Amino acid sequence: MRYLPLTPADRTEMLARVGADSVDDLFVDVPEEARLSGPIEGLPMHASEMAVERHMTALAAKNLSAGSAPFFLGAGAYRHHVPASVDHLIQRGEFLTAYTPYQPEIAQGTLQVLFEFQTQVARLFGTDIANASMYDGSTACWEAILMAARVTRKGKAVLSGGLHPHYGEVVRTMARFTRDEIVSLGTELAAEPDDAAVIGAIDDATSCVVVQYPDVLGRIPDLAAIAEAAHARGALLVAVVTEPVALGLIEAPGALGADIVVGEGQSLGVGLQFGGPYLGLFGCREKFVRQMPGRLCGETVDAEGKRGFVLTLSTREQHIRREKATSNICTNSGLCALAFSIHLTLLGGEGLAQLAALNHARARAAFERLTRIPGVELLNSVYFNEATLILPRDAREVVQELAGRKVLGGVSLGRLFPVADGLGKGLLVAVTETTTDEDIETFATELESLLVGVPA
Amino acid sequence: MRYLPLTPADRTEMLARVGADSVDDLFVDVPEEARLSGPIEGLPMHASEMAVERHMTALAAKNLSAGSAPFFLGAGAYRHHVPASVDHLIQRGEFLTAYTPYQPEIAQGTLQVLFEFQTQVARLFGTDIANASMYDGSTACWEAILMAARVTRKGKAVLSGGLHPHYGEVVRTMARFTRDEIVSLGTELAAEPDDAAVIGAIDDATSCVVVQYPDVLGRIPDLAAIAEAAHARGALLVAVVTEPVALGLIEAPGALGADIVVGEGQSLGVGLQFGGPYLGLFGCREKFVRQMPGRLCGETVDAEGKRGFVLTLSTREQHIRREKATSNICTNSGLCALAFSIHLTLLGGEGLAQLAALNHARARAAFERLTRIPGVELLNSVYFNEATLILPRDAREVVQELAGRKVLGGVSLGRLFPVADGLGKGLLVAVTETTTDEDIETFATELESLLVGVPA
Amino acid sequence: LEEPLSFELGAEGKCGVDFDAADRAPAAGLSKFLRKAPPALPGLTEPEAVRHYTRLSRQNYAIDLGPFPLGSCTMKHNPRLNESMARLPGFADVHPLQPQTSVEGALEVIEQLADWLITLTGMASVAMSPKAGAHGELCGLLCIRAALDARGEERDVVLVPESAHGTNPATAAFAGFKVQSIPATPEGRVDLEALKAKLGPNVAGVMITNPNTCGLFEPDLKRIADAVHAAGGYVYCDGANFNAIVGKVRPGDLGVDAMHINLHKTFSTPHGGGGPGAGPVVLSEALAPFAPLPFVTRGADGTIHLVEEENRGEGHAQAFGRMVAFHGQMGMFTRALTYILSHGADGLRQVAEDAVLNANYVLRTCEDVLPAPFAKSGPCMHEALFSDAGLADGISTLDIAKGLIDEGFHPMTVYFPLVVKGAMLVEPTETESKAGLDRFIASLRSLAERAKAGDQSLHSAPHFAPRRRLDETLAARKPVLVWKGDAGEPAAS
Amino acid sequence: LEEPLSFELGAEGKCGVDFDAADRAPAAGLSKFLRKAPPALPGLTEPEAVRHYTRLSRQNYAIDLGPFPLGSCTMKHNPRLNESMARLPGFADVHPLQPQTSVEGALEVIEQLADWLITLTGMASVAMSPKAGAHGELCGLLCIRAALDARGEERDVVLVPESAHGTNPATAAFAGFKVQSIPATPEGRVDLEALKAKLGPNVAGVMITNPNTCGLFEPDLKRIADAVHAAGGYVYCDGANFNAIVGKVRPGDLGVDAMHINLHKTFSTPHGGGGPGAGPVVLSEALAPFAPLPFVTRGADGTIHLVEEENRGEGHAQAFGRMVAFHGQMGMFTRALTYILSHGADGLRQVAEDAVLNANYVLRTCEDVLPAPFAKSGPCMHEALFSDAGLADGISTLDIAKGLIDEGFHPMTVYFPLVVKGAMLVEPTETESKAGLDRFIASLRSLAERAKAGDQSLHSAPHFAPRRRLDETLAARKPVLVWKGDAGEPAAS
Repeated sequence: MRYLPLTPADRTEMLARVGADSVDDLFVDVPEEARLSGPIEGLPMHASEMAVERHMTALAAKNLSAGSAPFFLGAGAYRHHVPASVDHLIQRGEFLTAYTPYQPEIAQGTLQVLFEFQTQVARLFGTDIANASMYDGSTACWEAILMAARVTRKGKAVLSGGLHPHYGEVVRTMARFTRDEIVSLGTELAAEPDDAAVIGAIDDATSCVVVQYPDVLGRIPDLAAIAEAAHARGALLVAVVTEPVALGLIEAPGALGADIVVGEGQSLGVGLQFGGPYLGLFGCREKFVRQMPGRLCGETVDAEGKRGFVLTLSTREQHIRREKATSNICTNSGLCALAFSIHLTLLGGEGLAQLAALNHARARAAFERLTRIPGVELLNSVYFNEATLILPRDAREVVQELAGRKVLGGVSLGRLFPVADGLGKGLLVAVTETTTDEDIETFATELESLLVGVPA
Repeated sequence: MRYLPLTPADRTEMLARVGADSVDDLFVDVPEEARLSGPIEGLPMHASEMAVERHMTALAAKNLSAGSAPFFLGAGAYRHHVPASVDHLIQRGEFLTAYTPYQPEIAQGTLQVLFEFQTQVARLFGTDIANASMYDGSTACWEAILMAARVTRKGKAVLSGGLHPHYGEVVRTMARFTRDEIVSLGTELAAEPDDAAVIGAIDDATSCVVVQYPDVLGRIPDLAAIAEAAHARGALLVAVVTEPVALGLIEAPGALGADIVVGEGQSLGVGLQFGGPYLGLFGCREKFVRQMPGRLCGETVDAEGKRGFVLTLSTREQHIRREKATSNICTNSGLCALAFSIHLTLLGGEGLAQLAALNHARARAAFERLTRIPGVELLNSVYFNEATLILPRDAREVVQELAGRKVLGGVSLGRLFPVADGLGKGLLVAVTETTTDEDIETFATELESLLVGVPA
Repeated sequence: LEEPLSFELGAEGKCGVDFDAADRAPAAGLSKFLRKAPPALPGLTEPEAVRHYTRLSRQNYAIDLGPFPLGSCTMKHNPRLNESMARLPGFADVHPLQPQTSVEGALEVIEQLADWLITLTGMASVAMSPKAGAHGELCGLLCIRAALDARGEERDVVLVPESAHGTNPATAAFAGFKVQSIPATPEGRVDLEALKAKLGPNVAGVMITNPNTCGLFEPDLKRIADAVHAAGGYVYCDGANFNAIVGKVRPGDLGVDAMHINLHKTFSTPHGGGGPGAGPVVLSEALAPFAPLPFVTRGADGTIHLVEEENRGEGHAQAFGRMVAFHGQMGMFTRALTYILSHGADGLRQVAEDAVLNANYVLRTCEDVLPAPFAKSGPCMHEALFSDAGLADGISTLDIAKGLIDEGFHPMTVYFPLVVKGAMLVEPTETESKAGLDRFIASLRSLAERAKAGDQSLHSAPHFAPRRRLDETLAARKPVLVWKGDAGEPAAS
Repeated sequence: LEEPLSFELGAEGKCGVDFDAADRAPAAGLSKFLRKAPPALPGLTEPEAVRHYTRLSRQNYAIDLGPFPLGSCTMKHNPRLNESMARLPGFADVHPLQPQTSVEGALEVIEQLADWLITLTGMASVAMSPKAGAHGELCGLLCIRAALDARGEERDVVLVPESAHGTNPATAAFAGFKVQSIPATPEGRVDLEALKAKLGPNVAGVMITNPNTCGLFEPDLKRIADAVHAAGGYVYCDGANFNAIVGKVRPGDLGVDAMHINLHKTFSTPHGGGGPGAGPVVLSEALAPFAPLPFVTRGADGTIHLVEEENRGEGHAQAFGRMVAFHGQMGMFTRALTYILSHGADGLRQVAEDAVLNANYVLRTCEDVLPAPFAKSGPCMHEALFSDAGLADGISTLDIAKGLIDEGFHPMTVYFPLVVKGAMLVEPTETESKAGLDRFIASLRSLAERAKAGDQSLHSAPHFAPRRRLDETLAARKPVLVWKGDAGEPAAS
């Protein structure tokens, strides 16, 4: 077996050294009736690399990959072009096969990357500080709500109707068990986001308001106004960014008054991956540092006075503080953070701005074309690279029919909001720098053909 | 431009430092009439990674890759499964982006690999020593003939009719200019190789006989008998191995008396690559060492007495010896040698033997099935993983028609030997561990349908 | 050689990415949202970036460089096939919300992996979406909460042995439970009688690590489970150490109700310097109905379905909700399934046997020079536990650990579990060769001898690492979490 | 840390590859050919192999780690996109003898690259199959031989400047020519008058490197070419240094008849520790008809054809034959084309400008501390040439070179070209940043100062490399080329 270096001779010699007759002597503590006498039945035995490769390749071939079809999905996961050097670098064994940097003297590579990552996230979000990453955007959002409760010592969170419904689901699921109070505003097909409703829902019991920016329908809320209203009642503004590329074009949430900014970092470096692993981003005001969840990397010096980096403030964390920890999170999303950080380093601020401008331009091209289809209307007054189209019929069916024509034509609001009425004709369409004119034309042609019967 | 680190500000500052008004001042030596005033016209300007990726991917998609069709080509290039770790390791920047190890203190990685590679090749070929690689099998073959001439001080080489015709072409092309004498025996559709003809062609003027093992039709010559006859007339036996995997099953040429063994190493680690880069293998008797072409890595010690490795015997080489060098070769095939060496290290001797046994077994399965097709006959009395089928009609057309049905069904002898008569019905079919039962069945069914009209 | 921060290397306007030009200006309506200037993030061209990260990487120790015997972390070889399979466009370039008909292969990966996990553990079901071990623990406890809710019971205590991973009590608290500790026996096991004494109508369940953090199998687990069940509670098993027993015993046969599986431990997905992980949770019949959304089911006709909010219907009415956006750690699923298929049922059993053999080999070859508190109890499982009792005054576990760095090895887990003074927990895993172990053992023995002899140079180890010992107190006292060097506050150098 | 040889690590029967079982025994007829025992090659399992090669790799310096200013070698950044494109199955997993209809994309890559090379050089044609630079030289000289043969002339002398790469005279000899040397002027150029004096009816041609190995452009190249042509000869240009002039001047405009292009120099295919390279040869109208088989042509209708022996026909009757099996270095073609498309016509021009600017920057910032023999002649091209004249007694170029290793840099090319005493040839390339160059320059200046001051510690440099200076004499005197440690002759340790 190719991954097991012990030879039969080694095993014999080692068993003799440990004083066991057979390896089963080492499993004496396992109750005899539970001990398996051989490989579990009904499962295949070991297989060659070639055989496994064939099996997995056949499964992969059953999926329609985004690169092989006109592709317009977003809704919290975006397809961007990742430079080839990113994947090359994260595959270096020294990054890929290292553990959490518990021994900083021999983990400066990972640690310096995390310090750079934290700085990048903080600057991107416009926050003072950031942590070393969370599981993903949705769990980071829940952690932000918990943290806001710790900071404000209040327990009621208001969720904008523009928050990604999966994020809302995660929050409500968790809150059901922690008994936190969650006020979820409804989602409606309006050209403008629900800023007024959010502001109206804030009261003195409110720990935070959670607002996505741009929101799940592609609209852009007025964070500054919401922040002002929240702060007036002693509540925090938690901004949620599911498309960090947008921040190359529109103002950083921290600069608009958000107290905590969380997000999904998948857009940069990580890729679609059928939903995971992804990368939770978490930034906030410096004064909240000891209430933050997740790992933090900090600068220090070594015994010779040289700059170095360590994991720090671990007194917040579960392995020290146990049941009093700020979170039970242990693993972060280190390798995804590395990929994000490399991609953002390659871009730089100006590159990110260019990338964002290109995304927006491509989206304008797409929506110009798509809204020329009779019966198709654009919901949004403004958008970055994603917006909501109103179709003349249920978008769920349309998406299915498009897939049958090898077009991945967006996310239906019916799938995202299965229990909400009145959203069924909404189709969320995302466009990035990877979207070509031919993609747009194919999509438009097929959509038109479905909707108004023009032959494809 | 993503690969150019100088900023406009850097350029201005540096030009000032070198005392130039503009960069064109640095090109004053270029005659003014020849200086181009701007980018060459008619060529595209720089392009994004994404755009280039699209262009290249579209070109790649126009090829029918071996993995996407039943595949039976060999004739000097074999498709084997290469473990994923091989490609991972050769892509490490420290291997990939290093130069020829002219500074051995900081090139021990490459040098130790070459030393290990030389040892592996020598043991595989059954020769005393081996060099650090050549361009490919065909050029190694020509270098072997030149070396035999230096060793024997004679100038006539006899080529077996079983030598790969491209190798023969290379030899004849080069000899035409060097005025060496080459005796090329004809290739015939016989069950046995032309050992007798080879032996009969040896005379006292013969420097070497060149015999492929297994030969290009998949037959296996009796090297020991040929070696004996050659040695009796003061000639050397040059054995050519185009499928090194065979040496897991059949005896090493060196052990049978070959004086020089050359080969193509592509089978291990390198892959098909549409013919290049490949890997020339070169082993010989130790007493010929100073007549060898190509780089050699040798063991030595450093100033502290530690074992280390250096390029050695460079007095044979062009950069020292100039027009008196043993060869003009400069570059070797270092990265391919690394891939070969890693693959062979993963296999080990026993793994190679298993791999060879599996290749042979798969080939037996294929030829059992294929020869059940009416009118299809097997030429060879024995074979390793490749043999010649005699079809009822011209194999060139059959190969074309099979390709139309998405079956890559071997190499026609008509393509390999365009000027030889009587070989047209020959089809060279190679089978490796990558060939599945379904591949064989599809091939057989399509072939039968073409030949005898059974509907596919 | 020192490597500057990317911010120190970069320059305004440098960029390692080229773009097509944007052919449309920002929409007029967007003007009030536009930022005034690009983010203050200096860029690097590709040559500079490749060099920066390549050089940084070389300051890391990694499993690709040598043994990484961190107890309870299972740092085993990460096969490269797993990486290449996870990068197939059919897996890596697929959106989580694509129509099901366009992702059937991806759903099949999830289903096949789920089937293996269920079979290997002898459980009824598995929740695939948890993102890591601690997230899996949370999932398991939420299932217990949901099951209790369904029974209409308000049990609010979870019993946790004092040797548990820190995540266990943190998770219990996060899920809204009160934590009560259970002591260990002198043999390093859960005290069955002490546990029984705490059972009662307020006890929701118990969280047990098996094999436990002393590297020992809990022989009483079935009895513990029976007692807990009899008292109306559930048994959560921390599966971080499943590597020691995979293919040798099924937790389901021991009465476990929920157990997370760290795919990055037992099934070799790479740790990546701290994640991502993946923590599927296998569930007993009793807890299976409460597993969170989304999940993948295979119908009687063999077809595969993704169950989400929109189609949960009556059949899955009890599912407690969604723990994450999307489906979980797909990239880790492809790697883990690749690994599992490579090993097969026979290979996985061999994994456990070799992991346990390697650990016992370390235990027996070192127990004469380092105290091994539970060595007399019998064989250990996949990790060998030592203590720093008996070293010369002032020399401690930390010094041994840092000394190992100078010998070219990563240290073992130190000061954990807490039940042993100056604990050193060595987990070699099955992917170390005997020759490699012999070198490690020789180094460990030599360090133990030096420590006993009072070699004070160990205090200043490591000497041959990229950094000497780092001042962690300074880092925590005045946290510097982001670089501000370009804001007039130069970073320390 | 030391890394043993794989043979010292491996064990009989260890294997890092699993196989399906062979379902058929060897054929009876094969029995007399079977080997008695497997080759004596110990194997490694995958974890051991990954570690062995990862650790070995770390004993290498590489462009990914820092500047690699080897003059005349053009060690520039190797973009990762090139690697990923070359690995697309449509390129990497295609057999050279597949029917043309199944490899049209591969042929198109060859044709597109050929078209770029022809256009960039202003030549008539290109032979793509040569495997490396020296092989390309051979191809060019064989074309000249074939052209002379076609003219019925037996010219047997090739003129080569004394500053030429060693491959030039070796190649000329290999192609059956006699070599006559041409001296250099004091300014480091070819002596035009000396060359003219040697021209005659026995001269087949001249081999000239431009820019030459002193890092200078040959301003007389056109005049040289005119003189050679007038005398009935051909001009071969060694294109190793094309990086300095790509996009700035076309060799075809200067009268060149043949020039090889090192794809691994100008067009960034990775050097891989010594190859593989690729050496296409561009040809003038006069030599184009003689280009070797096989080649790719584009018909008037835009379709692409592969011309081989079987279909050379009348149109290609003069092709001189085949230099290699198959089509040449396809894997390098895909990388080079990817690189060329990335840069475009504007980027390639910028490449030359930045390469030349970087070299002049090194020249002008160091000429005050290191003698630069041709610095007064004007600007250099892509490389700066220094000499060790004026260093303290006994300290030489070699000591400066080894001293650079301790500073974290790869040394420059040393003792070449031969026309300068203790030559140091520094080629930074365009992919070094100004900041990186400034660090290199600071180190070089400091070493020059130390050398002038007679710092004897330079003799024993490097001190901080994986090895101290190695005994090359011992290696050559008693060559040990293979490991024999298991045959009772232990390797030195």
